[in-house]
Amino acid sequence: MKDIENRLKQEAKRLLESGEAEVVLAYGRGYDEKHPMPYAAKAVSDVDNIVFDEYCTFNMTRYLTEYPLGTKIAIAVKSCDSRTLIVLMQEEKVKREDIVILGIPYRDMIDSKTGKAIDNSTACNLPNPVLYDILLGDEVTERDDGSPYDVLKELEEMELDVRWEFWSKEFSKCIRCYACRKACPMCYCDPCFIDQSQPRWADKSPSLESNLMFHLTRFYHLAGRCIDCGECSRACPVDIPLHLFHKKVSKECEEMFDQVSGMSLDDKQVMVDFKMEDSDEILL
Amino acid sequence: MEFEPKILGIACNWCTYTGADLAGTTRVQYPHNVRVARVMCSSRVNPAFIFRAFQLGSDGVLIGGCEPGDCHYSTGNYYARRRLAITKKILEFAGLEPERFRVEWISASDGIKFAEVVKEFTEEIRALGPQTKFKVKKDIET
Amino acid sequence: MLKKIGLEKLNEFVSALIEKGTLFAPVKGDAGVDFQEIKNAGDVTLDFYNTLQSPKCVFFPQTDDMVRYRLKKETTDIEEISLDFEPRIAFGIRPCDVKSFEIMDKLFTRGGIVDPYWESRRKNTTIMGYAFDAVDPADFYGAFGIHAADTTGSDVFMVKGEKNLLLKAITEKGEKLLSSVDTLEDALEEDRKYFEERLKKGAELETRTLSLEGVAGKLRDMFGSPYWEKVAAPCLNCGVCTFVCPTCHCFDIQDETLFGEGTRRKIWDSCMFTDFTLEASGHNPRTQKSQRLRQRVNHKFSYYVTNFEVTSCVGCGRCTRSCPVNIDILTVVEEAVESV
Amino acid sequence: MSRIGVFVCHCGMNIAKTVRIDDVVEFAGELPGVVVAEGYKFMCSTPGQELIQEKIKECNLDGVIVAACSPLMHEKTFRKVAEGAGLNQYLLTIVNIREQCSWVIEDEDEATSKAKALINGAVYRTHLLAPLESRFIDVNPEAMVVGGGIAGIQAALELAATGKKVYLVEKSPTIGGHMAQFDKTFPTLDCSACILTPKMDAVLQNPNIDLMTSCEVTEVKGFVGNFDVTVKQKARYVDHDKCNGCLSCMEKCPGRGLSEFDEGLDKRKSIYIPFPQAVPQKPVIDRETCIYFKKGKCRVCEQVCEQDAIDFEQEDTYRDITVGAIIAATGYGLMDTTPLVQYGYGKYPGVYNALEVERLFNSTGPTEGKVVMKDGKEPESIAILHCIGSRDTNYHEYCSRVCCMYALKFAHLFKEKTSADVYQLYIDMRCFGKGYEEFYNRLLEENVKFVRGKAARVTDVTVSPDEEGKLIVEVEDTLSSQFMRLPVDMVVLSPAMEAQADAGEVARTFNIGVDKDNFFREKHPKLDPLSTTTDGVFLAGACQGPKDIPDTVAQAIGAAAEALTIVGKEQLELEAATVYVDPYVCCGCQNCVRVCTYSAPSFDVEKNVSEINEALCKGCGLCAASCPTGAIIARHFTNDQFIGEMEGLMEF
Repeated sequence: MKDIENRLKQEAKRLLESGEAEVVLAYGRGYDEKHPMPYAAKAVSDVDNIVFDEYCTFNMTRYLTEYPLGTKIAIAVKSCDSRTLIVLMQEEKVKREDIVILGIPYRDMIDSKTGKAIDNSTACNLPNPVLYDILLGDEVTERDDGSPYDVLKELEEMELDVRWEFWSKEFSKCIRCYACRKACPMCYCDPCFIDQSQPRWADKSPSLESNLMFHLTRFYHLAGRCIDCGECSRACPVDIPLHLFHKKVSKECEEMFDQVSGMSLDDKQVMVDFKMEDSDEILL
Repeated sequence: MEFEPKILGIACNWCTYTGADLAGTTRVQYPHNVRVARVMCSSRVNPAFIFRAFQLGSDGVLIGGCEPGDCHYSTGNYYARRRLAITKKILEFAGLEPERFRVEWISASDGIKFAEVVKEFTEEIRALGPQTKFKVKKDIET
Repeated sequence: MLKKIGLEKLNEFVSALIEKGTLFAPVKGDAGVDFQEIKNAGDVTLDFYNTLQSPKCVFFPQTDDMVRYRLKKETTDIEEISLDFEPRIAFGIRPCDVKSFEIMDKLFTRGGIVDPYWESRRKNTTIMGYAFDAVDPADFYGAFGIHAADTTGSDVFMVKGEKNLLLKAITEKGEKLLSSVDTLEDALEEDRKYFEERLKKGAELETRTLSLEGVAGKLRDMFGSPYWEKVAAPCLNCGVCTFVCPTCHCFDIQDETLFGEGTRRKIWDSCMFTDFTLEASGHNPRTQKSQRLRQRVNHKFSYYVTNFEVTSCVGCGRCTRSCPVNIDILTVVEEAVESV
Repeated sequence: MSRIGVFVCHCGMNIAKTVRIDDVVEFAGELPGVVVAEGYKFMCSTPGQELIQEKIKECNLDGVIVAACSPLMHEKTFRKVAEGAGLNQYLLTIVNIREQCSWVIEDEDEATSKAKALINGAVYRTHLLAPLESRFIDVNPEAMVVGGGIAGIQAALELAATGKKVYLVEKSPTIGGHMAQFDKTFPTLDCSACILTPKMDAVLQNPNIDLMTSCEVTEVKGFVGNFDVTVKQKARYVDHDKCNGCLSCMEKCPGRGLSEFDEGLDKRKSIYIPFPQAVPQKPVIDRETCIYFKKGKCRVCEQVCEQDAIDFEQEDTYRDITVGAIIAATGYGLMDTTPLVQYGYGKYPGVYNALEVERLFNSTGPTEGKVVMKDGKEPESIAILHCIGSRDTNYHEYCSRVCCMYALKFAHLFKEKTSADVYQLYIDMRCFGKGYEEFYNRLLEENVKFVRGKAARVTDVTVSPDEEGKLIVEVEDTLSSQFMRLPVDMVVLSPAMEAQADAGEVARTFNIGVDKDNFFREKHPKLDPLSTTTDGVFLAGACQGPKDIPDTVAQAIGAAAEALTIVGKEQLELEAATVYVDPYVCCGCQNCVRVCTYSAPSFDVEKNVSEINEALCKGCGLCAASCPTGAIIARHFTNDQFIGEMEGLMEF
């Protein structure tokens, strides 16, 4: 852990000094040890502020789209985060050549809110980044954690009405603070569809129905793009398990279109693509 | 009173809407429950339209497009197929009966199929009963 | 007047309160404890440190209906919503939250221009404050001279002992309420002693703090500082901080119509949102997140001070705890002041 | 709030029969924003149109709803009405209460309530409509006709006669099509070649016609007024620019192939013109049978050619042509009757199909016009079997329309040229054209034996001595309810006319539709029978459905007139319902760029927003649905218009 932090600082310093990167997106100190923060180091003198510990859960790719295209950025990524990078590159929101990817081989981060380890029931939790330029440590060994979709079993096996009870209770809690979409690295739309008045897709006041409209549409917008980093659920102040819905949509996309999101730079998003031989059975 | 389903139909201009016209000109009778809105292509259907339709109290939503390969815009319905498929999965996972959402490819020459689909779908929805899960509850706060 | 009731009889007491008016009290939910309108006495809990959201919803709900209407052929039928509210009771309010009501009063009654939606609820609400005996690292209410067992502003103040809940009437309104509930017993001398001890202990608890001296002016002076960009860098521009805040009071007015019928509503808005100050022309004077964060901080620690001579923050720590990226408003202000 | 007028059409009794018009009018009149609601017998008639225009002016309407028949029927009509009264034509909404209501719902209450719901949807939608401006594009004045049969020839000549440049594209080495194979035409019995070859020659001579034989269209891009067509010139191995048509190569060629023109009944050379009157009179080499191509040695043609026109190295070439309009006249295919084993085609030499018989009659055909069979003998008895593959739910449900008449023609010619007994085995005699019934009556007097029954089987299994050496046609005479065995020498099958085998592929190339039988689909069978769903692509002849020569020629002239409505104009009005991007809302995700078939959207990296080239936009709305923020606004089908319409449809 400390080794990773040191390597991270070392590389950050080198990249900023050499001008290979104008900014290093990593993690910094927060108001206490358990609450680090996303951090953008822009000068060599900032490097000392960089930290890495098990609470650094943030998917730093979230901030990439805030920089103008062409900015040279070095970014620290864990496994899911690297998949986000791949999707953003597929979508041409960032260019491969502008990014120095500092891969962090580390899993089982800790959610500071719950104190629990993040595993593949709340995120993809692959052991190593899928794409990186520099790996800040040795590769983490594979481990049989089962499928990241195993967690869905209970919900999938529920009777339809019971599942509706579950989700309607969850979505009723939503206060529409939009932390989920703002924490999401794929939700770079500004304005979001839900903020618009022509048409107004759903009431601005929270209600089960208007919340559903927002969340279901957002799940659709993330279909085939979500890489299961779990930031939405961690950001949610009222603990709606949004990641479960995202996982389900990802699972369906994988089954129907035979493509796992954020695993290859050559893929095209499944929702802006088609195959003539897609089966009509997917509509049944 | 017996439950009369209210079903929203969205038909592409070139195939399904034309097919429905053919059902009309050939006087094929079918239930009155489907109210059709016309779009130029099934690919115009944004999944959010479907979520919205259920909010507005549709008991079922029926989308009709050209047969794959016959899209007037050549590939629109291939995109529609993927999007509407995932839409259906989303609805189902949220807990809505997936049978309430149906996509059919109905060609311009297939007035009979249009009528058959409407008949079958209406009866299925009738059996399911009113859709209350997504429907916006009018506030009756006093 | 000091009364008491056995904790085992809390339900009975709560039921009695429900009889007296609309009761808002803490309820345990999945994500934590929050204030809700109580229908079942058993829902109420006093086992919590802090609620997720503030109790401002008692006077200023997230959605507040103003007018109902129905579109007709050429006219619109309108029905105004009555503001004759039943008496309300706000139960289990933390001292810092009680303070927030006073801060908000200043805005909603400024210069005699009274917001009827706030005022009509506020004036017939009895506030039952509640003492705490621990501190969370995010808290900093001490900076505003508030302590964990501060009775200021409460009509009734409550202290939970091992077996009893002690209730002291602070105002006439409180006295009236307590004397009207016959499930309460009179407190004994030992109870009185315990109550006083707890008040004292509350005052001794230390939170993080900050000297407010000169803060308003310094913040005003550093309006154009690059500091804001740096400090806002991690900010996601979600609205959590503003929604959980007891003193954030911005709202939007929306007409929500369906099938020709609708309601005009006040709905919480957030200066963190990208469309917050969006003008009809498409122009937005605050397009950068640094501008938005600065607005939130300055509004509380500078502009409000200028207008009302009080900081619009009570140090409850909710925004810090709820922030997905751990931005801490106290640190932001501290570092801002240091940077000048 | 808008000022909307609702006009409800009775359509005589077509709508009024099941939809209570007064009820609907009263309902509409109470809806928010509706200032006038009226019913009228025929809204599309002149008084109906005048009523709408009068109300637009009188009530100062800014939205008009016409509840009548399908928008596919009269939307254009009513748009003109609106425009005529000074209202933007896109402020009109058509509500289909005929095809969607009165014609499909018997119950009055149900039909009426559905009509109300549909009108309510239209009112919500109309509130949100915006006036749109029509767009104009420059039109390429040239036209293309694809297919060089009689339909294509006629269409090309008509267009050329107006001074327009026409590209006539034919996939085989000659124009003429099926008609060139026929001997006589019904019912007048005039010589097919005598009426066709002058037209073929006229094509060749016409300076406005660019004749492109051995060519196929491989790609069509662009849109009405400016189609970019790629045409493949298949290698002929003869340079037609050099060839002077002396045909000495053909004389000397030692290679032999089966004559396509003679339906394989005869042979032709490997370097050949398909038939003596072929246009152009320039040969091509059939690579499959050419000895040089097969064995690497020969090149006799090259030696005899004084023009040096033979070019064994020739390759397929591609040419890009821009035209304003296209006429598809790709014709039909004759059904292969081999799979219908009960009729023994391909098994018994005495079983012929209709086109083969045409060649037997023809003086340029394999028998030089003598009716003799493959064994050289003249048949003594002939059975003509109707409806082979037509009017048969196992094959084609439709009637091929020409078989009855050519069967009569065959019978007449058989009678004229032989002394054979001729049987007609028919289901019904369909003689609907001008002079057709008279021709039938004439044949009834020519000692032709008519048996009302569909032939069940042709067999050589004999059961009696007088059947010996004959083909036996088994049939039930449905007039006498008797099962018959007809011993004959020759059986003539009348196979169905079907869509060309590659019709589906061709339809995709031209982006037009096909019907369930794979014939090209017309836009509307009555209102727009020569147009397709792609503006600027028209249909002529049997590619649209089975038809005879008079109908084909008439349709070809019509299609030429349709094409002229485009290439005759300098500019064309385009549908205004295209999309545009609201740059304030665009998030730069580029989904639109990725999905559009027409390359209408492009991405401006500097501004980080997409832009639409509206000239390329076809208005399908795919990009609008792909846009997560709703930045793409599909005019006339905007998100809020559609959501509004849904709200109205679901209110009651």
